Amino acid sequence: MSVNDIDTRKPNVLEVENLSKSFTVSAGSSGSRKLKALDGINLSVRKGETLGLVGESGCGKSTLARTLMMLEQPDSGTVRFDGQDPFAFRGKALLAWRRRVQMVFQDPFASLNARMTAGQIISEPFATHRDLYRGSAARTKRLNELLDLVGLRATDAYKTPQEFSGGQRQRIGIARALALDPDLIILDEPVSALDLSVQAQVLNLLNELQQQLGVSYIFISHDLSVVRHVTDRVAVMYLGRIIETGSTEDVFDRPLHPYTAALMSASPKLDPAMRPARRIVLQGELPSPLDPPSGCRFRTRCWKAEDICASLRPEETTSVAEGTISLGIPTVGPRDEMHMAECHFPVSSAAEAGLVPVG
Amino acid sequence: MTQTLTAPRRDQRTGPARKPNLGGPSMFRMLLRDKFATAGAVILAFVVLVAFFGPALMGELATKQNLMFMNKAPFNPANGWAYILGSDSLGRSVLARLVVATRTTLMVAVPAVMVALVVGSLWGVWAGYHRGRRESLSMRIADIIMSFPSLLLAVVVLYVFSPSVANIVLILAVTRIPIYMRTARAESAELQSRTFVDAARTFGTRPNSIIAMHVIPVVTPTLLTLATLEFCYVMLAESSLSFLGIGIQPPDVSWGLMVAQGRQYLQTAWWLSILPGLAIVITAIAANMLAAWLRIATDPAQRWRLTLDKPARKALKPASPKPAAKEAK
Amino acid sequence: MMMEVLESRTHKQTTAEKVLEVEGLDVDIRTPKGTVRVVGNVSFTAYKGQTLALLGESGCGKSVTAKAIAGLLDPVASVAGGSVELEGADLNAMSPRQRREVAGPGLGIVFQDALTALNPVYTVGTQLGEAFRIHRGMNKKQALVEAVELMRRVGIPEPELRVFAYPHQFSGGMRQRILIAMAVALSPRLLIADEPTTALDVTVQAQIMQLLRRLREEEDMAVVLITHDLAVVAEEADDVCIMYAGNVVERGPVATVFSAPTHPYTKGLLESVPTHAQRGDDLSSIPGSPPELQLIPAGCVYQDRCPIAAQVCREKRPELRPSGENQFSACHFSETLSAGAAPKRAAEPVASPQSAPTPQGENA
Amino acid sequence: SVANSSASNSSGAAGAAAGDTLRVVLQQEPPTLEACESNLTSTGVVVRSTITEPLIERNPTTGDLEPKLATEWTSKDDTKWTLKLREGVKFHDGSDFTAEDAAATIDRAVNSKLGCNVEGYVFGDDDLKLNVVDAGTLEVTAPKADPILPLRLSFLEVVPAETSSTEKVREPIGTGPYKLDKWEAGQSINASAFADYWGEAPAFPKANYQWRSEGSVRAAMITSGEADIATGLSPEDNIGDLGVTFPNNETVALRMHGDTAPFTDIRVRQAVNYAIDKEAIVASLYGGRDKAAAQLVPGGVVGHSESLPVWPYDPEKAKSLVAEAKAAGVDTSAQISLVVRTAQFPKIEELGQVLQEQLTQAGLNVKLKMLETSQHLTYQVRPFPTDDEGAIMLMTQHGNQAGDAAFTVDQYMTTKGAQSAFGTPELDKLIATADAATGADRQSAFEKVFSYQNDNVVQFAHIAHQTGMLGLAKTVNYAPNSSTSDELRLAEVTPAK
Amino acid sequence: MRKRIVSSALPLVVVVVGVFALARMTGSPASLYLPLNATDAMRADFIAKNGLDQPVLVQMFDYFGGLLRLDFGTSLRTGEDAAAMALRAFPATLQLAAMTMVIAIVLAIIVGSAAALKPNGVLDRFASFVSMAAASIPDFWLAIVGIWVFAIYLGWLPTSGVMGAAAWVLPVATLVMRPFGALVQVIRGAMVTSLSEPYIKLARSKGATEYRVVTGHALRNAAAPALTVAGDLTVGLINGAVVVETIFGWPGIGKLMIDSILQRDFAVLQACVLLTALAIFVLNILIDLGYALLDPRVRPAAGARARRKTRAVTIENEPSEPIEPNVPTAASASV
Ligand SMILES: Nc1ncnc2c1ncn2[C@@H]1O[C@H](COP(=O)(O)OP(=O)(O)OP(=O)(O)O)[C@@H](O)[C@H]1O
Ligand SMILES: Nc1ncnc2c1ncn2[C@@H]1O[C@H](COP(=O)(O)OP(=O)(O)OP(=O)(O)O)[C@@H](O)[C@H]1O
Ligand SMILES: [Mg+2]
Ligand SMILES: [Mg+2]
Ligand code: NI
Repeated sequence: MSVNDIDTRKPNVLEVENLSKSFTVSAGSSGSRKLKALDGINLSVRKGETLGLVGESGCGKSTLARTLMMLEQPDSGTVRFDGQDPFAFRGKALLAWRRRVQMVFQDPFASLNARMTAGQIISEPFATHRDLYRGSAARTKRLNELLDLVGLRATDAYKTPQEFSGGQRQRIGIARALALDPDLIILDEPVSALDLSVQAQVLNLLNELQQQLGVSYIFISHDLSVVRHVTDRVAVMYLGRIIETGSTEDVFDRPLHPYTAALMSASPKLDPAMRPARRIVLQGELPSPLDPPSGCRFRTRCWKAEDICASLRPEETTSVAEGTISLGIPTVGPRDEMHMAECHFPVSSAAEAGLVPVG
Repeated sequence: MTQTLTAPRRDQRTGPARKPNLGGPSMFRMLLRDKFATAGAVILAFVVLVAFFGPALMGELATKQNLMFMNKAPFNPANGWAYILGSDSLGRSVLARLVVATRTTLMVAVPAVMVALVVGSLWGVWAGYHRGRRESLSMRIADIIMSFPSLLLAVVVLYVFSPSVANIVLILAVTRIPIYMRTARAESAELQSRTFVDAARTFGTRPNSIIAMHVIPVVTPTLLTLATLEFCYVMLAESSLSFLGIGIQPPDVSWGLMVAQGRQYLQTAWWLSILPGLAIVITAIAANMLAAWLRIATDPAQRWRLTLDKPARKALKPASPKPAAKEAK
Repeated sequence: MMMEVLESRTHKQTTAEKVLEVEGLDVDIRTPKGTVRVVGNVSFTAYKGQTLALLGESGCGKSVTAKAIAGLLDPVASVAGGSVELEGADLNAMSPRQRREVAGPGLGIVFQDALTALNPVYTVGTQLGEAFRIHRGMNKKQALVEAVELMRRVGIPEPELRVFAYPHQFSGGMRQRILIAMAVALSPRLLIADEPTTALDVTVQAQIMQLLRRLREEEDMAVVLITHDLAVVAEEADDVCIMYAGNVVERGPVATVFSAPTHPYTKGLLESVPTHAQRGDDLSSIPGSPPELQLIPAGCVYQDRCPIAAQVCREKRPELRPSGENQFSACHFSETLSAGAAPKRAAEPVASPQSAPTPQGENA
Repeated sequence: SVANSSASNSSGAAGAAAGDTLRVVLQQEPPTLEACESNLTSTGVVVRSTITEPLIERNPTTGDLEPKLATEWTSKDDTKWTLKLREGVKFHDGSDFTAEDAAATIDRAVNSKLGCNVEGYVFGDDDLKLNVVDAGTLEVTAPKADPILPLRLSFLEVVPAETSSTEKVREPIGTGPYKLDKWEAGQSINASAFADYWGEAPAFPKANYQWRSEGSVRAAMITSGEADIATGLSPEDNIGDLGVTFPNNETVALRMHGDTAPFTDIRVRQAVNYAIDKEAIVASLYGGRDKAAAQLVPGGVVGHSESLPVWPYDPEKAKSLVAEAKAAGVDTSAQISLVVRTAQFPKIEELGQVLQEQLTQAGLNVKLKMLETSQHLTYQVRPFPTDDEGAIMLMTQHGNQAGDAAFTVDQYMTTKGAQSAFGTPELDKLIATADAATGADRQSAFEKVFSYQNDNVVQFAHIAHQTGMLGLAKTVNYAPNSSTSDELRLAEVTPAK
Repeated sequence: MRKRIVSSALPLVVVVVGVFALARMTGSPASLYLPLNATDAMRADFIAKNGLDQPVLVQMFDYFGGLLRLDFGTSLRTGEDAAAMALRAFPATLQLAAMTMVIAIVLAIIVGSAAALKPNGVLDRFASFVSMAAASIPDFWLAIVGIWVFAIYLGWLPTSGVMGAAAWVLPVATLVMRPFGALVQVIRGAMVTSLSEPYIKLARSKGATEYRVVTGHALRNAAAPALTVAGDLTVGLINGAVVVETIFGWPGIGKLMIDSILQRDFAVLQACVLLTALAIFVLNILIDLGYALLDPRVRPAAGARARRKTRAVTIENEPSEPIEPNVPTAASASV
């Protein structure tokens, strides 16, 4: 399977439109205010595809994941899973839906209950979905299958999480997510807590599973080299909005949004040859999500910002083939295949993006 | 298929499948590490044994009055073993009464603590898990109980209904519920935001199952520690009730009642109140020692204190089993 | 302007003054399962104006080494051997009082956990000024003035106002800067920075690294940078010291070590970094996971995961010995690796017993 | 506030050490000093004959009536009594005492709606007619012949006519040797000698009352020199030879309610009397100071019979009586509630346990029920609770302050008596005769009543005539008498030597 | 804060209503205040006069109506204004409680901090032994022994009463024991935790002395859990240190309360309870303010082992309770 070959015939598993979510936070003495963690998110995931989600810490990646998992109630917007709105589900239908979407949590230490054994953790979903595997024999069989699938031994089922290494714990988390045969797995920074020497094992495992089972992934990470390696398409988030989407290659090699460019440029490179000659180092901190900047949210840290950025929220800018950039709302083709960004002054070349290596 | 997966090559520890071991050495070994806690455990075990078998052994001795043999001093072998701890103002054996009182005392303290523990904890856990309005309401109820003069409650209930053991237990339990409730709520509110609870939610697990599976096992050690401490409090509270004349009623006898009744003889027959007082203090200290240990033993961040192989001073000397590093040098 | 364009760092080859010299450092930790040596026989040197990177996976003993140098080990841990010399003075031989005097002006440390290392109940100004009050006997006001200056130096906007803010009112990146400011307050000769950017994302990481670099150049400090990010090491450090399970496995100038690793672990690490090859391809990974410290086998610490492990590796722990120019490696077969034979994982090593799982009992 | 008051009081305490203040420590704070409530022990002990005075006073030792604010009292028909009042008496507010005041006092206590305790206790429901003849003469007319009306009047403490007759007054104005200075609620009552007192000036110019509920603390205050007189002590309080005992007029008895099995049978009631080892109780629990009792009134009270025998301790007889009753079909295993009031007198809990044990030995099923005052009262006074499981046996402590058995038997022995569980028509008749009798006839008539109760009714099992104990510091002289616990006359206290 | 004030005022009302109802369950006061041989008519009269013949709800309505006019009713026992009686007794209790808590807190901080420096060391063991013993001795017993030893045997102190500073020693010493014991445990625990936090290492890395580390950095962070427990203990003392007040003749509210219960003096009881509940209400607010003073994060997240990142703003989904630092305590409210 290759990066550029997006199979357009495969149906969408998940479609998210205009999703918003805000939290009420008490801001010291001044009472409580709304924090817009998600502000009009649009995205879609195809069957068997991996969508990468990158962005600064606190930009809302986890909130998006949690909202998709119905751990948070969105303020507005729609979520369609195979065309249906999961938030409307109740009772049996809800349970059935829960079975199809699963999540692997960021922290392999916190997401496993230290007082349970690996076996108990992995078969925990069966206790709720009793009809899935009837009888303890069937469950044990399935448990062993799962352990095998993620590369653990049957005897590991009796160990507690603290007896496992980080990579093995993450495998337990993955096995638990697989227990119900989901169609979509949301992976919230699945490897960020892992050692480099183990990270590759988990990434390989995920890859294998996708090829075998055809599941879709939403892969959240801030490690760009990992994202580049595992995803088909990437969405870049900044302060609760997706500011750029496109195929992995497009986004990484030909970023449109200055923020994406800065992100790509700032990530350290192991190979001196890959190191950009001129590196963009952003100044300033991520603005408070409590009062995001007007107009373009990135303008406070953007080196290309002009007056218009403060007053007008940019439209989506699409990059069509051959590197030309067209402004305005895309007119042709389904949007999720496009490479687009929200910017008044998109970056025009790799050199401007600070991506041209020294050598 | 699966062969292509990169399986972990080998596990660090191999061995047959074994039952889960919650990490580290067993509780029993950790108990032995702490001499004070061991002593506490032995004392408590002794108290419990006395409560179980003592009254049967003592038979009539505890109630047999002898008005001509009043207030005899203790530790006088001439009076016979039954009076080794002296006799009381009605000529009864203090030893026998202490033994019989052990049972009553525990029969008040243990159920009172248990009831408060179970009710308060479950309620608190429930409130903390759901947060929001349920939590606020529960905490207000706890506030009410706390700011209600507990003595008033005791007096009213014990007057309206008789001061029977059951009523005393009820009162002591009700007034102590908020203590557990607050603790359980705080822990549970923190736990419900943990990732493994979120994970359980994503399977569609119902709140009550999550509470039972993920919250209660975690809060139990804290609450048990608390309960051990509360045990002392309840014994003291019972003696205060006796002081006010609404505690355990004669001919029943509890340590608290013995202290309260013996107080007027403090100067003429000190043993009447000092001995049961000592029984309370020793039991309380024993329970506290055990609680202190339990608190450490169940706290993963502190547990190492109980499990170290050598005291700190010796560690600076050449360390014990030397890893191969030095040899290779 | 908002954007700052920097020259990528080129490695200086100056033979500078030694600031820190660690020799054969051993640290023991008492654990429920017995005393374990979490740091064994670690030696390295940091030079003035240069950065030494301590690289290794989580739990390999980087932080413990740093704390041992700073004399801030947890109560369960203790230095069991070796020497730590700061500009010629043996830190381990010092009295607590002398150590306190060194702490600050001699040695500054940035702790790993920026988000909790600041005392939540005091303003950052108070905390920044504390060092001046302790070592320079300043009063509150003077210390505050210094604090403002420090904050300005680490690039916190409006420092006059923000000295009165509390740690929770700062973002992670800012807190990390405050910690760095605190560590460099008294212009120490040595700065130890323990994973100063792990909790942060790349754009902030770049800012922090830039700051560290600037400070090092301004003050001409020796910096010990602890990290597990290969790329950061590659970009920031002059020398690198790679640790595995409490032992130094390879040491040398970054450029040499990364281009010609002479230890199979270094090699494995470098290979498992996702390169921009084909999406969907398997990454090469090091099988297994790091050993638990209680169960470190006799012989080579890396033997269980090493593709070229031989009988000798099970019997004898390799010493750190020269494997190239300024380069040291603790592998029995470092010559083979440095000769460029570069045995890939599948390649046939010298008398390799195959990488099949070996039952634990054999070595323990 | 306490801090302030303790500052201001510390000088008072220092003065006390100098010896001009008589310091008394009581068991409890008087709820009020209202004169018409002075038959409440806690009020009377402060008020009576110290702050206020009655018209006529009964000598607690001889039992004779003696003049106080009235110098003479006469009656021809025992119905209309004429009192001659003392002249030259002044109230603490400086006004003169006249017949108006005496009349107002009686009117206020007996005829008004004030609900004074003394009204119910000493006078019946009937009102008295009052006629002020002149400033020094008062006529009091009872609705029917009342030979002991002067004795009744001795309970009334005289207050000025201006005193409100619709509200009770917490701090009375009297004619007594001491006048009230300051009542610091919760802490102390201070009084000082009244300069214009008609009689002899008291030895101590100042007096100070405090209260501590723990006996041992009161005793400790005497020992440590913080107080001169402490009331209500018991031997265990370790007061040593500073404790002075005195017969206090109180008698302890068990009242058996004959309406429920097993007390329906007189043999069971007799068995109770036989089963109790009164002599042992008196000797061991009460250190031999109390006297085993055979009747409800102690010596010195009109009607007390010296010759009436105390029931002997005979456990065997008790057992056989119970067995007989059982054979006769009485349910002797029915539960008996022994109702006892907590902390009513020293060692009451021990006494309860001893009684329970001894009655159990006799084959009865006794359950000890310790109650607080309010609940105990519901058992003590008619109408009695009926919902109690089993029969009721009430421990009662009766004090006859008046010195006449009429005050006892009317209440405790008549069929309808407020504190009588049952009676017989014959006994009622005997009591009516005794009430009307005078002189020596009166004495023998009451003796007859008591012996009839012991032989034929057996409502009571008498236990002991009690003694009180007073702590007296070495610095003071005082001879307690049988009424000391009800009226502690400070004027009778003198410095030692 | 305003929300907190409103929500803590609710218990105030409930407590008063509860006491009102409960008190009336203990039976009519008529027999206590009427002569023994009072007639039925007199009883009925008495009951009607005091409004006890009405349904409890009506009585309650009247009572609250009275409260609005600041009429708290009159004491049956003394005929005084009930509020006056309660207000007279309350300062005595309050002063005793304040004194006790101040001493207990100061002592507990010293002992608890010293013990925490070397967990499980000799000093720690000794401190925990002493504090446990202190917390588990029956107070009345201690009081009587104290009088015996210090007032009679040694003659150093007055036995009882409120006269002079010396009179405070024994009651305060008796009362201090339990709070002291409980607080030592709490402070020790919190200090152990606090001393192992990273910021302590940071302070040491600046060359701070041990004294500075303990008093400057650890103590302030350990204060929040201690504050919770101290609050509970103070509530216990405010609600009346009945036993100690009884023994030492301390004219406090606890004694007044128990007396008015025994005497069925409802108005006084209600006034007392209203007053203590009000004091507890104020205390709770003060404690909240104390938290804010101690911890700039206002909401005490200190105790919650926040694994997640501390967020720049305090998070509040719905108006929920703050997660208070939880600390097992030996004893708080006293009977
Ligand atoms: N429960 C909540 N209540 C209030 N605010 C919240 C809550 N959860 C998240 N936020 C806020 O929403 C924003 C997005 O948080 P989120 O955790 O989704 O970020 P993220 O992109 O996952 O960051 P990271 O990379 O650090 O995991 C943050 O500003 C955060 O403070
Ligand atoms: N206080 C302690 N008690 C017990 N074990 C400890 C303690 N501190 C460190 N260790 C152990 O010592 C080993 C080395 O820890 P260290 O913190 O130095 O790792 P590290 O290399 O800094 O890892 P990371 O990259 O995760 O920070 C680990 O196995 C750790 O578990
Ligand atoms: Mg996240
Ligand atoms: Mg570390
Ligand atoms: Ni890649």
